Amino acid sequence: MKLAYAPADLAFRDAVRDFLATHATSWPKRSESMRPGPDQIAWQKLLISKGYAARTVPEVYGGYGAAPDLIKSRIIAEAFAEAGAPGGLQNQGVSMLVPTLLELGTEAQKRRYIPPTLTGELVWCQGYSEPGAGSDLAALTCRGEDVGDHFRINGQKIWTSSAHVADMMFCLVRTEAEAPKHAGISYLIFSMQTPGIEVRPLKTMTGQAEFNEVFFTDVMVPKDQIVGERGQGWFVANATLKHERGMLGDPNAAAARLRAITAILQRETVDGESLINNPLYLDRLMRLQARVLAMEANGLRLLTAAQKGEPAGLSNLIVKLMGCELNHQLAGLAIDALGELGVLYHGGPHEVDHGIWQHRYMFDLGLIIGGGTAQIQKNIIAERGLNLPREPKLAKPDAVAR
Amino acid sequence: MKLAYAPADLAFRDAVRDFLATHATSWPKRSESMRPGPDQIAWQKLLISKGYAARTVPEVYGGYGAAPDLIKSRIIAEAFAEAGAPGGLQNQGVSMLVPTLLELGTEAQKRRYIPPTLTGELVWCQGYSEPGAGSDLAALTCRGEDVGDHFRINGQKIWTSSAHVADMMFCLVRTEAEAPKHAGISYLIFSMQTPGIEVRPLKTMTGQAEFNEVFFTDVMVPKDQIVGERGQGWFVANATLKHERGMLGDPNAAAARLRAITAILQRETVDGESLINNPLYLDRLMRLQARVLAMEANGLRLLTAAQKGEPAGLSNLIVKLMGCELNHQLAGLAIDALGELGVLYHGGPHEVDHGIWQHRYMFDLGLIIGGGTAQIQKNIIAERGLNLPREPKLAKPDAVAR
Amino acid sequence: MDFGLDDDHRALQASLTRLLQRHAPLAQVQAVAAQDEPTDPVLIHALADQGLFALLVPTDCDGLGLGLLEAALAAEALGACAAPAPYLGPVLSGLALTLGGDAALKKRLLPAIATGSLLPGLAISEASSGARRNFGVTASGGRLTGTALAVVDFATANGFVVASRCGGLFWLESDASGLSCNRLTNIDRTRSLGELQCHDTPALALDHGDVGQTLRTVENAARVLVAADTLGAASTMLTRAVAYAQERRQFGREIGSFQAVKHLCAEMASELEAARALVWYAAHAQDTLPDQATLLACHAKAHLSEVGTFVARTATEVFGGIGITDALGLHLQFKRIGLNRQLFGAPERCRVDAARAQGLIGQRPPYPAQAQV
Amino acid sequence: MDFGLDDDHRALQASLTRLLQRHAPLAQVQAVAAQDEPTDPVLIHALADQGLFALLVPTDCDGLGLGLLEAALAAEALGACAAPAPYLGPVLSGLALTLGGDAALKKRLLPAIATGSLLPGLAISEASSGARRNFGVTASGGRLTGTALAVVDFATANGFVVASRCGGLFWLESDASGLSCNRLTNIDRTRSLGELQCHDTPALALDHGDVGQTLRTVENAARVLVAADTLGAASTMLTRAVAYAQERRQFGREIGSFQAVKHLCAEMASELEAARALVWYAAHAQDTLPDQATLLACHAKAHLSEVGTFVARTATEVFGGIGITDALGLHLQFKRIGLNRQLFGAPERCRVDAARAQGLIGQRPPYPAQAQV
Repeated sequence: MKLAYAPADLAFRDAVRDFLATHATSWPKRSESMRPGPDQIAWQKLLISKGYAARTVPEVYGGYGAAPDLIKSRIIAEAFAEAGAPGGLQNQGVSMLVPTLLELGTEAQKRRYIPPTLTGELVWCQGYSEPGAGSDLAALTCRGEDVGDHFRINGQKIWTSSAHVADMMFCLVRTEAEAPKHAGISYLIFSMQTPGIEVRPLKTMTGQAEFNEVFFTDVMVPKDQIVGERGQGWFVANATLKHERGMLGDPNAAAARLRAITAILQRETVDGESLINNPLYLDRLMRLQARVLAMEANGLRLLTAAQKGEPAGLSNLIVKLMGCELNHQLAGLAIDALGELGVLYHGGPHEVDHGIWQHRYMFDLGLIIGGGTAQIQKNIIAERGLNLPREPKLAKPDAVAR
Repeated sequence: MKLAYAPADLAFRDAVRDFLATHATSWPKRSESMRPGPDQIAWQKLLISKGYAARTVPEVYGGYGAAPDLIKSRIIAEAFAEAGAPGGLQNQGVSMLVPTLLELGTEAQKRRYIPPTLTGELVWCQGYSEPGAGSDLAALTCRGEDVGDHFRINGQKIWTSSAHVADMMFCLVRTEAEAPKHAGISYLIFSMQTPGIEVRPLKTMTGQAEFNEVFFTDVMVPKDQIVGERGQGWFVANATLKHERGMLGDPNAAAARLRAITAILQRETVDGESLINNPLYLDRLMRLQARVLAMEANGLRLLTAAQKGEPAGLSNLIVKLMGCELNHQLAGLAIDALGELGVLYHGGPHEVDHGIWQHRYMFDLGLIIGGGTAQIQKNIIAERGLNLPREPKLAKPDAVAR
Repeated sequence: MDFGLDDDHRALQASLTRLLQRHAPLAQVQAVAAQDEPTDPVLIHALADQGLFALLVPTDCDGLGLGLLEAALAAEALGACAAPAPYLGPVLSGLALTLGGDAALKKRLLPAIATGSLLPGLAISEASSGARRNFGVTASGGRLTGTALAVVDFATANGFVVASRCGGLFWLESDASGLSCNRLTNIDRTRSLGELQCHDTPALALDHGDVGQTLRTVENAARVLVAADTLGAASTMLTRAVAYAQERRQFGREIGSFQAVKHLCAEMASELEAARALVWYAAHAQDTLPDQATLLACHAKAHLSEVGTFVARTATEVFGGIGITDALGLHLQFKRIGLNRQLFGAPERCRVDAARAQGLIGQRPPYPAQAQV
Repeated sequence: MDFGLDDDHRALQASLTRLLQRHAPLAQVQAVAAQDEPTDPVLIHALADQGLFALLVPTDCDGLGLGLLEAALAAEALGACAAPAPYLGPVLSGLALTLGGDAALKKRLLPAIATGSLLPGLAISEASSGARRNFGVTASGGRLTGTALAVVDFATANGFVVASRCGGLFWLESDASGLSCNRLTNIDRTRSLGELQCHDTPALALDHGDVGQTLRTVENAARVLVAADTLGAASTMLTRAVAYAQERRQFGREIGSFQAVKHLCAEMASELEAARALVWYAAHAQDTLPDQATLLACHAKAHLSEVGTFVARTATEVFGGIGITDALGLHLQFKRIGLNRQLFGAPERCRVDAARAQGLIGQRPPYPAQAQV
């Protein structure tokens, strides 16, 4: 047990801090768009050149080419958070498609797609979920018919967050109609400019169109646009989903929210009394602080295990379930403490923090539900983490999906 | 909506109050034993003669013979609670066996068993659960072999609370080995003096032996000691279980506990400050008071529905689930508010209320688990109350039980 | 002894529900909620015709003279479909005027409320929820100064009942001098909030009778009615979640056959069923059990806030992803429950008030002098 | 940066677990718990031989000189099997003597604690949990008067470390004049509590160094160690519930294949896994991060109290009826968790202390004068 950094790590941290101070004028503005603008692309290229983004991606594919070093990664993340500096791009192309291609793509695919994806010039969206295939993703019915050297795609996707700005999609399509449920799927990548693709915005309860639906009508995709083997798409996608699950439930985000709520309680008053002196809100704040500290400690434990190449087991499986719930509860406390100020939204007078707490309260509920619901997460923890028996097979299995 | 009693009801209440005041010297002492003593039997006989116990049981079977009147029943219960007077016997014979016999017994069974059961002179225990058949009661394996005019019983029962003091048992036995799971069970009644019965006390976490295990070795029971038809025991028992479920989750008990906890908070101090001024305990008390009031209102609603012969639906199905949980939480608050005084138990100095709060905290957890676990209750509410589909059948049904 | 709804109650529910099915079907509510100014004049007109705003107005002022149980049943029906219409403001302002206004004022205003031509907003936030920051109005010589936050049913308001920070009640004309009004957009796009900024603004004191008791009665009624609104909204969410669980298939079976989904639904139903009895009880108590009126109003508000929050979240979980989109419109009830939770005293405050109402702790101290700007 | 246990830690855990498997198997613990005076001299002797009581004693007093993380790992192992042996009393009394005793006292007492021949009880309830009723001792001229409640590890105690109601710390010989001792039976039959009644009883002040800091350090350590004990007890309950769910069959299948049971287990495991990291972190911080020591100790105690209560109840539910009998002995851990929750500050109090430790609210006011009998 050693919670301090080694001297070499401290030196590295100083270098990152220096870099951020020196380049503070180059920090791009935070953008509402899901497509990086020119200043963000320039910043991303600078970060890659310093090894503060795409750090472990080989140089030949446009990365920095360093050996994996979790401590350095953590120091980078901490230094950026501490300075309030915008970090490297975290879009679905960088976080999900690049690792998948690195693991399973052909050499040609890697060389063609990874470099512009890393710089932010090539934007991707994810085509996995369908209206009839949510938690039961393998029931997807979007169909890719074999027509010689192409697949002809018909069907629909949903929850494709950046579809309206994306250049390309990575997509799960049922190409083998006769194969068993999990074995008939292929992982295809194609341009969003391909004829027959229609994107419709999908408004959520937050009032914003954070997602889209995508409709395919006779979309023709060349067969070499497949990643992995035909019919192996389910397994390719699971490799990718693994990366997505790791992105959610970050304890640093929860800690930052806790600080912000503490500031609200110290600042706001009711009947002339500071909210921090209300024992009930203080108690809730402290309950959540204990959870934030526990998830921070769990994160340190995970980092150590990863560093040593040891299996992380349960402490990894719980991160999303616990982290998303914690974030939702933090937002709930902020709203409750703010009372009637807490329900103001949509930009009118007196709105606190631009309505971010209501937005988070709803959006985090979406995260609890999406990307594998909390219910599915619990199944995974019970079956993989605790080795409890799987749901027994049914007497009359239905068709693959309806 | 009318929450006041009619004049005739008020007159009846006065009569009950007068009776209790007049006979206050005859109130039997509260007894630890599960077998009524002479003064309890005398009191019970007096209550029956006045119609304050066994009120609706026909006179020919030793009851008072009044027509059902839920308002009068409620007035009796309220007046006894108000006066702190011991009410009529509530043991398993009175509460479960008598209604079952009235509904499904032969005339001879009714005349022989109901009168002494009502007076408390004949004490019964219930033989339903087995170690391998708890929530899945129909999986019971206690076997009754057909040997001419008798069944020969072998097997084991568990959770038979008053077995060590009982004269008789009503018992579920598998008499039809070849019949389907639910259709092979018979409901037998027999003397606990029958050779081959062994009773062993079963200590629970409260430290007391509130239950027993009962072992049968070649116990011979005449075939006319069956209630209902052979193989129909499952349905006979369900009629009885219905009566048991109604006994649990009584909101009057919860209200009495709430008052007792309020008194503790007002009486006890920490660092010279009354506990009632601790905003966190007060908040918990108020949360629970809201639940008590809700269950009281729900009880009034049930009473009205029963009176009008209308189906009570969900409001009936939730009583046990909500009531037992509420009682458990009330005990938990008492313990927490008492702090280190709250953990004292087993009769030493400073023990508060004879350790009743710890006892209830554990015993109520047993009630949440027993008599159909909370999990099973939720299945019932979902399937019967909300019409959600039942668990689908499994691919390979196992044997009836293991 | 008869606890439950009678035929008149059921008729009231049925006629209001029919009206709402016609004038506030889901698609219509969604369309209104998407507008910049989310109110629906056609719906308001239809509700007024039905006598919704006349429910609590005494018969001698052209009202229906009904009780709070009837008003609560109406609130439940409005919450059930997230009706984009004023209700709390006019009904509760009418109650304040009935109790605190003099005969002339009542004759002038109450008939107009009964017909729906006068739809006052209600501004009692600082008295019932507590004064945030420096919000709140103070009264001096029949004139109000300061800002009232969270005025209910603001968008359609053509008059206001206002509570001062010290608990006085006032009638304020919407064209009074020195009054400026700002709309406060909130999460619930089916009801509107606003603020009143008063600068030496003339107002009529509603000081007929015991002012403290009038405010208490209005506050209690407000708490019961938002509890009923939450009950209706949460019941809709449960009903729709159950229907969805019966139909939606994943992994080759209805999701309602999965124990996890089944138990979520059972927990929601259990909480709501008990809560329903509490709301009826509390509503009925306002007119018949004066000793318990405050206690039950506080508990109904606090308990329904908690149960509503639980159901809003859990029903959304049963739906999965589609539950957070606008496609099914479930969020309308979700947000209605969210707004109700904060109105007229958050649950923590209502529980403290419940403890005070039974003498467990002392009364709330007067508003601190130093903050009375 | 290295967060986790090293080989020495694992060796400590393994050797202690082996010892406990031999000397405190379930049947043995059940037998001891059924006795009138539930302690096990053989087990205590074996633990002493292993150096359990020497863990925190400095090496120059014949101790092992280890840190609180090591002591917490030992507490976890003891909680895991509900070991009927003293631990908190001797170890924490030793810590108080180490920090607050003078050299002569330390040389006299600490080696005896290290060998297990001196097993002091710890009486800091009034300082750490708050003084109930008129309990608490006051000090005057080196003499104590009053009653100390909830003295930990009482049955085996042959000496006491006592905190006065005002936060002084004292060493009290068990044969001091004017001292009478009563055992207080409690739900946990594997650990004993008692009370000390002092009537002008002579005691030695442990006032070497900063007394306030000494008490704070002892209290923090106490909170971390009971948190670790609960962690161990709850982990055992989870492990056994999971094993039972894998084996027990109802309705023709393992109950662990039912989603309801599966999710209960997943929720327990999730809570415990995160809690485990918090306990390690808090224990380590006591020796290495002085600025965060109090904050983390308070949170570890409060959080493990809540998680422990949840697991104790939920694991029992997974077992069903058999879980509440003595047959499987699960209640041993259930009660251990129940006692831990109330010791050294209930969760509500620890959370207030956590808020104080980071300056969110002011320090606890001094004990009110009128109650200082």
